[in-house]
Amino acid sequence: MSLLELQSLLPQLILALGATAVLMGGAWLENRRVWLVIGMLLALVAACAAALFEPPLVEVAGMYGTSLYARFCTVFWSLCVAATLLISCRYADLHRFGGGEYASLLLFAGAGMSLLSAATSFVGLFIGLEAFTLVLYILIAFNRTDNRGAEAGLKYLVFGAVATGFLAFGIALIYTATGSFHFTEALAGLQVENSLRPLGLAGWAMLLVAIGFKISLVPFHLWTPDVYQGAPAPISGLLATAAKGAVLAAFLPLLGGLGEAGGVVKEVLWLLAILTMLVGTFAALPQTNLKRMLAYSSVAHMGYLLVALLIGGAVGGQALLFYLLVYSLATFGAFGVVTSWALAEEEIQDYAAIRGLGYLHPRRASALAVFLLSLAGIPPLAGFFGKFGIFHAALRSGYTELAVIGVLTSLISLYYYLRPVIVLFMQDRSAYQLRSGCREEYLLLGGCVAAILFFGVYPGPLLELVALVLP
Amino acid sequence: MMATLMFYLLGAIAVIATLLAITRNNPVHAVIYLVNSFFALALLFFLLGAPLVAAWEVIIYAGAIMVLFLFIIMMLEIAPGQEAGRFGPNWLQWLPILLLAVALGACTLLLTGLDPLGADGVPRWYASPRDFGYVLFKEYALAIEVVSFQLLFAAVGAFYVGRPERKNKPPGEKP
Amino acid sequence: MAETTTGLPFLSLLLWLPLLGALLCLLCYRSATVCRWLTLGTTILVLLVSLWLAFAGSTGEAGWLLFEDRSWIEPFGIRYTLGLDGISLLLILLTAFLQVIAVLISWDMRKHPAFFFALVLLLETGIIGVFLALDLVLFYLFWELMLIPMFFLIGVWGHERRVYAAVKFFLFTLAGSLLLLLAIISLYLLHGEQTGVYTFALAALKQTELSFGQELLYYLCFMAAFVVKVPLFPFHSWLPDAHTEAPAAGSVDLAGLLLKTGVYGMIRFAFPLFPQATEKSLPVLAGLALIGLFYAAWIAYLQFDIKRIVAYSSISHLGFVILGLAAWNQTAWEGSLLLMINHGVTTGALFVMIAMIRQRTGTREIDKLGGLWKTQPNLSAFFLLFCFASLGLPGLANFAGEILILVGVFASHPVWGAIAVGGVLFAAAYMLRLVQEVIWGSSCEPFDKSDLCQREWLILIPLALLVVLLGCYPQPALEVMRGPIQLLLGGMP
Amino acid sequence: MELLLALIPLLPLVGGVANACFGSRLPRPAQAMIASGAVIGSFLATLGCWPGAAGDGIRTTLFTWLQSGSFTAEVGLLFDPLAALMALMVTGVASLIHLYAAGYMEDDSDQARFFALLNLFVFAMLTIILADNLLLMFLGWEGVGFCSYGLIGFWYHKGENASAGRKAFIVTRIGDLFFTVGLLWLFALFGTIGIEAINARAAELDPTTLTLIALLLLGGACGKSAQLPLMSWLPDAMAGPTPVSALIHAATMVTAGVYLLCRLFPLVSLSPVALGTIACVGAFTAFYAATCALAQREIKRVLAYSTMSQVGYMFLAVGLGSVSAAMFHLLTHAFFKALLFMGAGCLINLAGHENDIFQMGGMAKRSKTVFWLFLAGLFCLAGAPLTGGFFSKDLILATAFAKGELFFMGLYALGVLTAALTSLYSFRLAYLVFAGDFRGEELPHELPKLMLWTLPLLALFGLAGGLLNLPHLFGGHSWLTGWLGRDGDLLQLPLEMEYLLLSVALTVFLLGWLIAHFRYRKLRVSEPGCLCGFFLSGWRCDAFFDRLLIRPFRVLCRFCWQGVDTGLIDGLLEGFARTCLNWGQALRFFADGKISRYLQGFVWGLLLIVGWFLLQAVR
Amino acid sequence: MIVPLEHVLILSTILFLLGLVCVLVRRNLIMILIGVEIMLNAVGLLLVGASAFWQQIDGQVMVIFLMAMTSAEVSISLAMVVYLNRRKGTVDVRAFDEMRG
Repeated sequence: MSLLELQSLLPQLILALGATAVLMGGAWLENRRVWLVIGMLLALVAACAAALFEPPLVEVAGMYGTSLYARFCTVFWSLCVAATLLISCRYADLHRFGGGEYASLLLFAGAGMSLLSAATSFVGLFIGLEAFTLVLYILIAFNRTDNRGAEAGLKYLVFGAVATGFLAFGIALIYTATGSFHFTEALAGLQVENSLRPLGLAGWAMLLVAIGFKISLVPFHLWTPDVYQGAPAPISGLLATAAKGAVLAAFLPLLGGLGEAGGVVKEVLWLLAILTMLVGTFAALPQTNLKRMLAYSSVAHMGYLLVALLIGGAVGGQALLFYLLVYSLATFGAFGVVTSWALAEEEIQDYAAIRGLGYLHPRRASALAVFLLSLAGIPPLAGFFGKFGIFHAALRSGYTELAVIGVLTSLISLYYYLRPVIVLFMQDRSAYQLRSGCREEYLLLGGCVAAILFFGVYPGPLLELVALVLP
Repeated sequence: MMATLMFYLLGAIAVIATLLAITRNNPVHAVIYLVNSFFALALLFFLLGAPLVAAWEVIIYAGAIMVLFLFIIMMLEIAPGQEAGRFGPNWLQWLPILLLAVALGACTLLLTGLDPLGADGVPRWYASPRDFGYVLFKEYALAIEVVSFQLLFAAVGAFYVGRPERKNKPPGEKP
Repeated sequence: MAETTTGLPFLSLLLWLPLLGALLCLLCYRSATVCRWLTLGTTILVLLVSLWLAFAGSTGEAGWLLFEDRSWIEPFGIRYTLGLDGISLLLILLTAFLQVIAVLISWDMRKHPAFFFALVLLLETGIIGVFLALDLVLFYLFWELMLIPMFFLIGVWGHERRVYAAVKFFLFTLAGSLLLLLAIISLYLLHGEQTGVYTFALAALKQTELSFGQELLYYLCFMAAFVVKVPLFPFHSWLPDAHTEAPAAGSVDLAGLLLKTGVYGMIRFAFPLFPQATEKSLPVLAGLALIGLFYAAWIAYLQFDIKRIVAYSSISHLGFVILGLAAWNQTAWEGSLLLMINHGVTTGALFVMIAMIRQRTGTREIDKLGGLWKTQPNLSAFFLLFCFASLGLPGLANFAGEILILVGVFASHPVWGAIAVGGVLFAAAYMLRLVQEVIWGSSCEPFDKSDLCQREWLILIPLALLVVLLGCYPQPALEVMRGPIQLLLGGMP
Repeated sequence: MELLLALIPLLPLVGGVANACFGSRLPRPAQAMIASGAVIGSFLATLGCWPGAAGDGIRTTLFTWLQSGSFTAEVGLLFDPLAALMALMVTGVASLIHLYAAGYMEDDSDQARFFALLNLFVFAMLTIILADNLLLMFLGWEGVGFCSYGLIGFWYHKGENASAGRKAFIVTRIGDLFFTVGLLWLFALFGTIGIEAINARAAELDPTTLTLIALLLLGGACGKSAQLPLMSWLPDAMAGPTPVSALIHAATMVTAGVYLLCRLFPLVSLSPVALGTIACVGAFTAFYAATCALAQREIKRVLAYSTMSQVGYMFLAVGLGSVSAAMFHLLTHAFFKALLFMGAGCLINLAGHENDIFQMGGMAKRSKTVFWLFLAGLFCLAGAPLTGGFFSKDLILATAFAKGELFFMGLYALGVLTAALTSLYSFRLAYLVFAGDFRGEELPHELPKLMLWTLPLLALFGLAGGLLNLPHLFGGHSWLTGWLGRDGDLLQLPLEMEYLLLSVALTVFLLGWLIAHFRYRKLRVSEPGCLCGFFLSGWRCDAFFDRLLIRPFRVLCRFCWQGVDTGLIDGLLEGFARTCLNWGQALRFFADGKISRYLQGFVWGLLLIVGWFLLQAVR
Repeated sequence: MIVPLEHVLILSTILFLLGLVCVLVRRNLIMILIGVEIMLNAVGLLLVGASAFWQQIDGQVMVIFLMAMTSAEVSISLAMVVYLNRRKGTVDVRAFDEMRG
């Protein structure tokens, strides 16, 4: 455990130690706002560190890489955490969150994610994944004033635990097949000539189940809507964006490393992608609850991402990361809007409740419209170029059928993305009175909208950056 | 030879104990049986050359975790038989499991059919605590750090969740 | 490609002016008056600029009056390429003009005026963009950009079944355009593999070698988008609802402009890119056009909602246009484009008038209307004029286009031509029914007896003048579009 | 000269536009003055141009209307003898009628619209006459249609007036379709639509094409001139104000068809089949209309049917190949029919806006002048010897006779029979209106002077119209035939033949008179018999067309609308949408909130993957 | 050698499946958690066996981490159990299906 290693893991260190510090401090000074802000600053610092500080080592302890890719991911997750803290300012007050705990848990989740996406060995992957999953159990049930939070927590817990079991078993099998945890050797287990290939395959099957749970692929997605609905809105946002993104980001190089041997895995992914796109889209159609709809839509989007994931390579990776970014912006923004609408006693989620409120809260309503249309992939919003990239990649690498299905689903998806917009702007007022937003919320939402519009008309630089960081 | 025999014996014990554990109606009994199966497992570990792990198995699992379970069960005074139709009403939920069993069985059969390992199965091999400790703290120090953090925050979470509701605070007011 | 931009970027100016206006509108959303004048000012400015272009434009490279080309999204090889030729010039003039009308007709918009006017302006940007873009992705961008404002215009300010109509419109058009997107991308990839140059530039993609099968596939995908927008016979079902439920300005833009973008897409992109497929498909196109021509007219004859009558009439007229394109000769094409312009003006005028009538009588039910001449002679006179223009009375707008189409079609396919002539009769049938039920007959006692107010005179007089002018002396328009059409037809069947 | 020529159509146009735009703001006299002034002006202009008409006339081109590829349509005027003659007649009659109308519409609130439309009509009519290419002619062709639409439905408060106008427009438009197709075809063949060019090159065509084109043109002509089978609009058109009936549905518009055929006669004449058809159409229409006229009760309807019948004669003449005869009858008919209509207007006024002849009677007492003038008109119509009508009609019949073949003999016979009927219904009208004493109770409205002044002139022309083309027999020298340069039309009949024909005509005339005298001297009010009813309803044609065309059409429309559009297409789409939603609903069933079910989802997924891998591994 | 690796594999698979069965069919939250524990132990067995097979220590180390992780998880889970029991008064998972659709 040399100093160099610590230096190389500076951002994660900042996050984790910062988390501890905030925790300690929170015990003494019970001012919520302060700790949230401090936490946010720490996350930002971590992001800057990851972006600017050149790590001395390429790989730490044979578990975590410090490639550009890893650093990029770290920046991304740290920013997500910062955003979550920012959007939570008012929300935390309303629901009397313990400021210290909340901030510190989020920070540690950030650390876990960045470790996960930086993992170069199964041990590291396992630990990183578990690190932030554990924290999320708590964060989901963090709102101790309503039963739904508890139920959501329970559901996530049970499935998380089972998924952990599968993950561990998968790792164990792969280890049995290859005798190493490190990706580069472990992947050998799938080589066709390897006589232990069946073991490796079984291991991959278990792994895929675990991933399927984490990024909620069909048929492992059933928990998603319930958990998103029950969890505090900011946490739902984090779950839908960073928590999934980290896993995807971790598996992108892993699959890439498979090379030829990954053929079989890719076939399964192909199947899962189709299933996920279709089921996610259709299940979202009849939803009348904003958060559930977003949950199912995130399932569908995972389908698109899966397409990019299984294409892999430069094209697929570029499409994946770009899509992940714009998808996260939009989804997080949407949950942010829900957050800032929330009342003390309940979150406003049902369409019936937000009927015709678009003109009462024009800024947030139109922001939501922008987010949803971006998710639908309507130009000139960033979502369009995301989809564009995915279809482009799919066609380029001969997955025409996936592209076609993607097109069909995104057409159908338009219906459920338009519904909230219709409800907000085209129906007469409901009796509800939403909470007026606060500065932080406007700051964040404005930021998301601006980013979506900017990347919608000028995605060039981002695409180049993404291409640059790819492993 | 002796060891081989032990292996199968302990394996049988573990399986039977587990089987009993998961079928118990009363959680307390279940835990007790599970402790048995864990002891058997611990011995298996020892047999497979992992004395340290075996020790920890006993200490952490059988000792700590199971006791914790027991403690919670007591605390919540979950009466036995509270769980009506505990094996579920429909055979449908068994179907996937059976199929899964078949599938995994097929996997292993396939494996044995291929018999990639041939003669050299699990050898007699012994990881002394020293080597173990060496590897653990040389190569996996970082992991240990992370895991320790993890435990810390798990504790925090457990505390936060388990702590009783703070009454007499109107919503929205800053503590 | 070199950064070839002739002088000031007038095209970009033309393109982004409305957007600017929209943003300003949103900024000062508190005062409706400011928004109104701001919007009116912007649209008039756009009109002036486009008029200026009409006179100042000089044929530059490859027959473009004006041309702009900037690098935009390098990783995908997407460029910001705009080009103006006679055809787009005419259509842009029409756009600018109708937008002014649209703003005037919705002058006293009570419901969220800022939002409304901003959307109208945004729509204008979208439409102009479609008419200017020469990079396929850029084109697609504007193509979709038109949807959102229109969706809101229909959905928020529309009539009874507005939401249904809005969603139907959005889904329908998007269904078509997504196929277009797929086709664009795969064409781009194909071209890239052949030449190694990955670009979306129209000029470059024309050079792609395609087997007939591929051509047909891509062609169908392209047409899917355009045919829905036009709309051609079996794909028209969104239009009556959208037109009927949209507010006045919305209907004017839909009928006057959005439909034209479909035809424009065909002649600018689908036909030049896939000549063989086009050649094979012309008979089908003509057949559908003919069917639609009669079918829509027949349906229009029975409608009870006067807006629906006009809506179906525009399906019928667009059938004429497509027929002209399918005839594939100079005269027919000139006729088609002319008819597009004329139809834009007349139908726009009709929707405007219907809005005025609705304002006074509070209904669009044909049974509840009647005898308007007694109370509003001037209004009725204009209505009569536009109706007869729409049914193709010689000397008024539509006839000029229709006769040219007929001449062209008859020259190449006498039978089609002979059949198409029949359409004129049914046009007379439903239009006269409309006139009869609305302005003749016994009076329906409108609650507002006032005849045209000054603003309405201001709206109607230019329209009427244009209708007569285009009917009696369309030569200038024809001469402007002549060259480009020759270019487009050149080297094709 | 060219300028003057251009003025002929332009003056009415200007007048019309002026009235349309500013009429309602002008004082009433001013409106009338503008309108009449414009028309009189163009009459004078025509007179001014007259000298130039001789030979192959004068032509001028104002500007290019449409030019695309090889298709060029210019706004060009051609003033040759035929056009000149027609133009003079139209402008002349129109001026008189405008004056008359100034009186007639005195107390109408909406005078401006009336005069605007009337002027525009004259403009359109003159465009037909003077156009040097078919497209411009078509502009006029449709223009008159529009104006007559507006004028028939002028009193729009009564729904049926408006629908009469609509009927007129649509029925004539059916004819226009044929015209359009013919036009397109001609262009496709010759690459030009110039009338002279077409006439010059007509001979190049092969007979079938020629016949077809000629028939198409005939179709167009039938529409405008209310010939079989497109005749049913004319009687209803009488809903319009009387001057309108006089101008449009007697003197000018209905003769446009004849004019068209004469204009393109060089082309038409090349196809004997077409000529035969034209002749038949004419003869039968003449007969049909005459029979209908026998039973009508409304004075104007009688006149309408008589018009139809007379135009039938003109068609017959064209069919016989004698343009001059056609034009001759056209002119005389224009004069006396205008006279009759305007007289009828006066009578209706006198009878207190009562136009049922069974309610009239004894009108002679109410106004002597009107009586004599109207009688003069009737004599011309009935073909009383030495009146204009006599000569023109006789010329046509003679021509038919002179052809000698059986077919033409048949036509001749039909023509003679029709002549008998004509005089019969003319005198029926005379007796019913003038004989006896007044049967209604309304008091007479006094007549504006302006209305009366105009009649004598027309009466004069009508009676003396024969002089235009006085046959040699009466010491004339067929000036009209000469003017039109169609000496071929002159008949070479032996003298006794001529006398025979004359006597036949005379007897026929007297026969009709006598029958009328005995049948209608004093009215015997009797329930109209079935035959009478059949004639009254115009051979039940309306009902027939309604069953044959209109109802099936409505059914077709309804099928397209509710069957295909809402039923099939929308049905499919809604079905698709609903299916998607149902799938969504079905998927909700799995997410029932039960943890165990979710876990099963896990296991199924695992099975899926493991199973797949197993397959792969086995391979 | 002691046993062929397959047998270790089979044994751990059986245990894993038993755990899975427990998770799937039991309704009692605590029993479900116990099922998870069984699964994890099965994994531990496999890891140990594998590390013996490859004669590496990494496997055993992984087992340690697994244990640590598990204990963390268990602590949270049990806290959650207490929390849920306090809210709903039962640990029967069937009681928690408020959110559905």
